[in-house]
Amino acid sequence: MSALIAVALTLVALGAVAVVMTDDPSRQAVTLSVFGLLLSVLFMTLSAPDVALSQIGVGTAIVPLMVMLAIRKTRDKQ
Amino acid sequence: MVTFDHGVALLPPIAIAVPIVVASLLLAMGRRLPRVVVDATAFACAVAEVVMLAIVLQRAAEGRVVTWSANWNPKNGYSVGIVLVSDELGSGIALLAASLVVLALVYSWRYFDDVDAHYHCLVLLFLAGMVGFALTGDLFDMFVFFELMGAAAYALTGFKIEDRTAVQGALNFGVVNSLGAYIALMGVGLLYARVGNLTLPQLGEALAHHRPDALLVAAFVAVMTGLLVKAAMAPFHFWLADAHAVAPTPICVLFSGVMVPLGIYGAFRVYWVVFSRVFPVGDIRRTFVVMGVLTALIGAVMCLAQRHFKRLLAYSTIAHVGLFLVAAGCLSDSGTAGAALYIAGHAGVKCALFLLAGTMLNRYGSVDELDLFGRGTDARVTRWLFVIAGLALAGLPPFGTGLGKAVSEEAASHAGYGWSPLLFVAVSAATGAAVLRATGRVYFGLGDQPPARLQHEQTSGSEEKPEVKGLLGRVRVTMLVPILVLLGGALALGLLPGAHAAAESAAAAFTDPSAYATEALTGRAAPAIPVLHVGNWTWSGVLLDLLSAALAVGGAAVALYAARLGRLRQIANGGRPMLQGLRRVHSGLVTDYVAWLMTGVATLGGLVGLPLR
Amino acid sequence: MTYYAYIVAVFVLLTGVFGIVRSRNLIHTVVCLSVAQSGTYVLLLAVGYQRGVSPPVFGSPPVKPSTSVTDPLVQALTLTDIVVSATVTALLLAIAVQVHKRHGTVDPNELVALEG
Amino acid sequence: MTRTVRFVMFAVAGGAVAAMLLLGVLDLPHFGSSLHPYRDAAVPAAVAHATSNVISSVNFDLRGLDTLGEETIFLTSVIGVAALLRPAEDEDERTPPRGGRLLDMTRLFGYVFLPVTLAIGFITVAHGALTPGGGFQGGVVLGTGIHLLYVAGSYHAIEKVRPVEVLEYGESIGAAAFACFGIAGALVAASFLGNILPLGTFGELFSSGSVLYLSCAVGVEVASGVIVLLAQFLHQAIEVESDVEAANA
Repeated sequence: MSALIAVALTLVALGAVAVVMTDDPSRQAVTLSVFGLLLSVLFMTLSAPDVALSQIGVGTAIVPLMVMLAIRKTRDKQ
Repeated sequence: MVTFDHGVALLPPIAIAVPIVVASLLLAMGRRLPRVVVDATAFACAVAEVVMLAIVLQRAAEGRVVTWSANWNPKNGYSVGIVLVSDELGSGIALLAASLVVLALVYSWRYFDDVDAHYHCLVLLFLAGMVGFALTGDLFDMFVFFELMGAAAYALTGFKIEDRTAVQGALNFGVVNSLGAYIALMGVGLLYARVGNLTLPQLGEALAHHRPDALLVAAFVAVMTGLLVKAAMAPFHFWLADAHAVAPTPICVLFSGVMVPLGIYGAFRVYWVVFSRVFPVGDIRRTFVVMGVLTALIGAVMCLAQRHFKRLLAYSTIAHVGLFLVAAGCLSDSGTAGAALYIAGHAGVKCALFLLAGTMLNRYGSVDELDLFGRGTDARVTRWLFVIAGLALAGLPPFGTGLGKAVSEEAASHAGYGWSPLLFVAVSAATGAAVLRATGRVYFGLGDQPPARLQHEQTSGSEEKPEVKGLLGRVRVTMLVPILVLLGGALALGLLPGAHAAAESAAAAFTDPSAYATEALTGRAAPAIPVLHVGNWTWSGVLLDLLSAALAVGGAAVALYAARLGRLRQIANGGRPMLQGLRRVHSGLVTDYVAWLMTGVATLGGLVGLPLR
Repeated sequence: MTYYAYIVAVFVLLTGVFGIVRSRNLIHTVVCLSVAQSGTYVLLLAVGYQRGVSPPVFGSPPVKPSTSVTDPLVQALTLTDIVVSATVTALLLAIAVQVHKRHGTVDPNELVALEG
Repeated sequence: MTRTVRFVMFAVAGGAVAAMLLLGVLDLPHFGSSLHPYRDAAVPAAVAHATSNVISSVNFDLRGLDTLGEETIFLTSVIGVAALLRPAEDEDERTPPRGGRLLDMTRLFGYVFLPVTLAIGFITVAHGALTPGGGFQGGVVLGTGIHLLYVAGSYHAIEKVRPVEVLEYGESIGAAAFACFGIAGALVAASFLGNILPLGTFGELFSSGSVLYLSCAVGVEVASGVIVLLAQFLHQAIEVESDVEAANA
C-alpha cells in the first residue's frame, strides 16, 4: 500500500508541475482535468473515498468545464 | 425551560443563519418583488442583526457568551464540536459590521436599479460571513467564514462590470486573498496534526507553555499570513488600494470600516488564545511593530501621492492599519484597548468619507481631484462635512479617532516605543492633509489651477462609473443621513464618558487566554475583571491630537500652494525619484503582488523564527 | 516515506504559487491558484492517514464500528476545501472573462488600469 | 517590476518559505501513525447518533456549522457569478446557430445515460449517512450529469432539460433549508443545528436523525447550484456578445 501511495504522490507532484507549465490555453482544461484525476486516485489510496468522489466531480469535471468555457470566451478572435 | 442566559447563548449562531435565510429568499423572490420591497427586506434583516448582536454584546460585558453547536458541549474539557465565543470585542466588531451594513443599505437605496436582488443578497451573505468570523472560536471555522467574506467581497468588488478598473481590482483582490487563505489553511493543518483539535480554546490549552519548535513557527506564520493579508499589512497590502478604489461606494464602507479591521481582530484573537503562551512576547511584539510601522509609512506616503479620491482613502486605510498594528502589537491591555477605540472611531470617519466620495462620484461623474478642480463650490453642506471628516481623520478631539490615537500613543510609549507619538501624529496628519487638500481643490477651488497634462503612472479616477442613473443634481437624503450618523457616531465615541474604561476591560478579557479557555471548555465563569476608572482624555493626548489636526491643515495648505513656495518645491523634487519608485512597486499586477506576498511570508518567518534559534 | 507526503504537499503549494508568478494568461493564473490549494488537500489527508486501516464509513457493507479508521475530520475539512476551491475558481474565472472584455487581453502583465 | 526581478524575488522568498514549511513538517507525527485523538472521539459520537458514515457525521452534526458556511460560500459564488456574468449595458445576446436535428448518439446519450447518472446522484445523496458520498457529492453528480450533454455536442439539448429558473428556486430553498434546520435546532433542541428528529437504527437508511435531511438539503442546493453556475458560463460563452468582441470578430 505504501508503495502505491508513494507512486500516487509522485504523480500528483508531477501533475502539478505539468499544469503550471502548460502555457497553451487550449490544453489548460485537459491537464487540469488529469491533475484532478490524479488527486482523486491519491485520495483513494489514502482511504478517503468520500473526498475522492467529490474530487472526481469537482476537479475533473466541473472546474475543467468552467475553465474550458472561460478559455473559449477569452480566445482572441483574429 | 429556556432561561434568558441560555436564550442569549443561542443568538450568535442565529445571527449567522438569519442573513443566509433572508438572502436565499431574496434570491428566489427577487425578480418578482418590487425593488422597494427588496430594499426594505434587506434593511429589516440588517436591523434585526443589530438588535441581536447588541443583546449579545450587552451580555458579554458580564462574561463570554459561549455557544457549542449541535449540543456537543465539552466533557472533561474535550469536545468534537464547534464553539462560538462572543466576548465584548468579538460581538462589538460584529455589531459594528451589522451597523455599517444598515447604513450601507440606506445609502444604496435605489442604487443599481437594473440588477435583480443580487446586490442585496451578496451584502447580506457578506454580513453573515463577517458575523461568523467575529464570533467563532474555531480555527477552521474562521477559515470558512473568511472565505465566505471573501467570496461575497470579490463579487461585490467587481460588481460594476462595465468598469475596467473594477474587474481588475476584483481579480487582484480575489487571487491575493485566496492565496493567503490557502497558506493559512496549511498552518491549520499543521496545528491540527500537532494537537488533534481545531477549537481555539482547546488549541490554546494544548499548546500552553509548549516549546516553540519549527512546526509551531511555520503554523503561526502561515495562519497569520492569511489573516494579515485580509488586514492589508505591508507587503500584503497591494490588493486593498485596488479593491477599495473600484468597489461600489457602499461596499467600500464595509471593506474599510470593518472587513480590514476584522483581519487585525482575527490575527490578534488567534495570537492571544492560541499562541501567546508559546512564543517569547518580545519577538512577537517586535514583529508586529516593525511591520506596523512599515505599513503606516507606506500608506501615508502613497495616500499623499493620490489624486483618485477613493484610492487616496484606501491608502489612508492602509496607513491606519499600520497604526492599529503598532497599537495592538504592543501586546498590552491598553494597546489593545487603544486599537479597538481607534478602529471604532476610524470606522465612523472613514466610512463617512467613502460615502462622501460616493456623493462626489454621483454628482460630478468622477473622483479625480485634479479634474474636478473647483467643481464642488456649490455644495454648501457637503463640503463642510468633508472638512470635518478630514480633520477627524487626522485625530481632532473629541472625535473617537482622536481618543483611539491618544490611548494608542500612550500604550506604545509605555511599551518602550518612545518615538511612537511622532509616528502616530505624522501618519494621521498626513492622511488628514491628503483629504483636506483634495477637499480644498474640489470643493473650495483653493490652490493653483492644476496643469492640464495628465501625469502618467497614476490612476486618475476620471473613468470611474457613477452608481446611479444619470448624475444627481443634489445629494439624496438617503445618502446624507448615513454620513451624518457615521460622523455623529465617531463624535459620540469620544464624548461618551465610559468609552475608554469599557475598552480597557474588554481588552483585558481579550488578552486573557486562560479565562477564554476556562469559560469555553468548562462553562464556569472566569474571575471578573475589575473595572478601571480611567477618564477618556489626557492633556498630552489632547495636545498631540490638536497638533496632528493642525499639521493636517498646514500640510494641505502647503500642498495646495506648493508651486508658490520655490524652495519647498526643490526639496519636494528631490524626493520625487523615491516616490516614483514606490509608485512603480504598486503596479496593479497580480503576478507582482503574489511575489510580494511570498516576500511577506518569508519576512514574518524570519522575524518570528530566527530569534528562536 | 515518513515525510514524503508532507513534502509533496508543500511542493504542490509552492508550485502553484510559482505558476501564478510566471503566468501569462489570467485563466492560467486562476488554475494555478487551484493547484496551490491542492497542496492543502494533500497535507490534510496525509495528516489524517493511518497505515492499514479502512475509511471511516461503516454502512456498506455494514461493519462493526471501530476506531481503526482514517481520521474523518481531515476528510470533512478537505471536502469543504474542495467546495471552496470550486467556488473561488468559478468567481475568478467569471472576473477573468470580464477583464478580457474590458481590457482586451488576458495577459496579467498587460493590465495597466491600476498603477501607483 | 520586470519579469526577471519578479522571478528573482520569488526564488529568494519562495526558497525561504519552502525552508520554513519543510522544517515545520519535519516536526509532524510520522505519516500513517495511529495517533488521531479527534477520530477516537468522533467515531463514538457518530455511533451515538446512529450515523454510519463518520464523515457525514462530522460534516452535518459535529461540525455542521462549517458546512453551513461552506454551503453559503457555494450559494454566494452562484449569486456572484450570476452578477458578474450578467449582460453588461453595452452587450447583446445573440441566438446561437441552430445545430440541425439532434444526432442519434446524443439522443441515446440523453435518454440512456442521463437517467443512469441521475439515479446514481440520487442514491449518493440519500445514502450520504450510510455509504461514501452525501449531499455534496451526489449534488455534484446530478449537476454535472446533465452537462455531459454539452460535451456530447448539444447545447440546445441542455437548454431543454435545464429549467434555470426552477433550479434557482432549488438553489435558494436548499440553502435556506440548511440554515432553517440550524435555527429549528436552536428552538427545539436548545442548540443550533441540534438534532430534532428521531435517530433511527444504526446502519439503516432512515437513521442519523437530522444528518440525512441536511444532506438532502445540500444535495438539492448543490445539484441546482452546479447547473445554474455552469449555465452562466455556457450562456456567456455562447450567447453574449460585447461590442469589443463584435469589433474584434
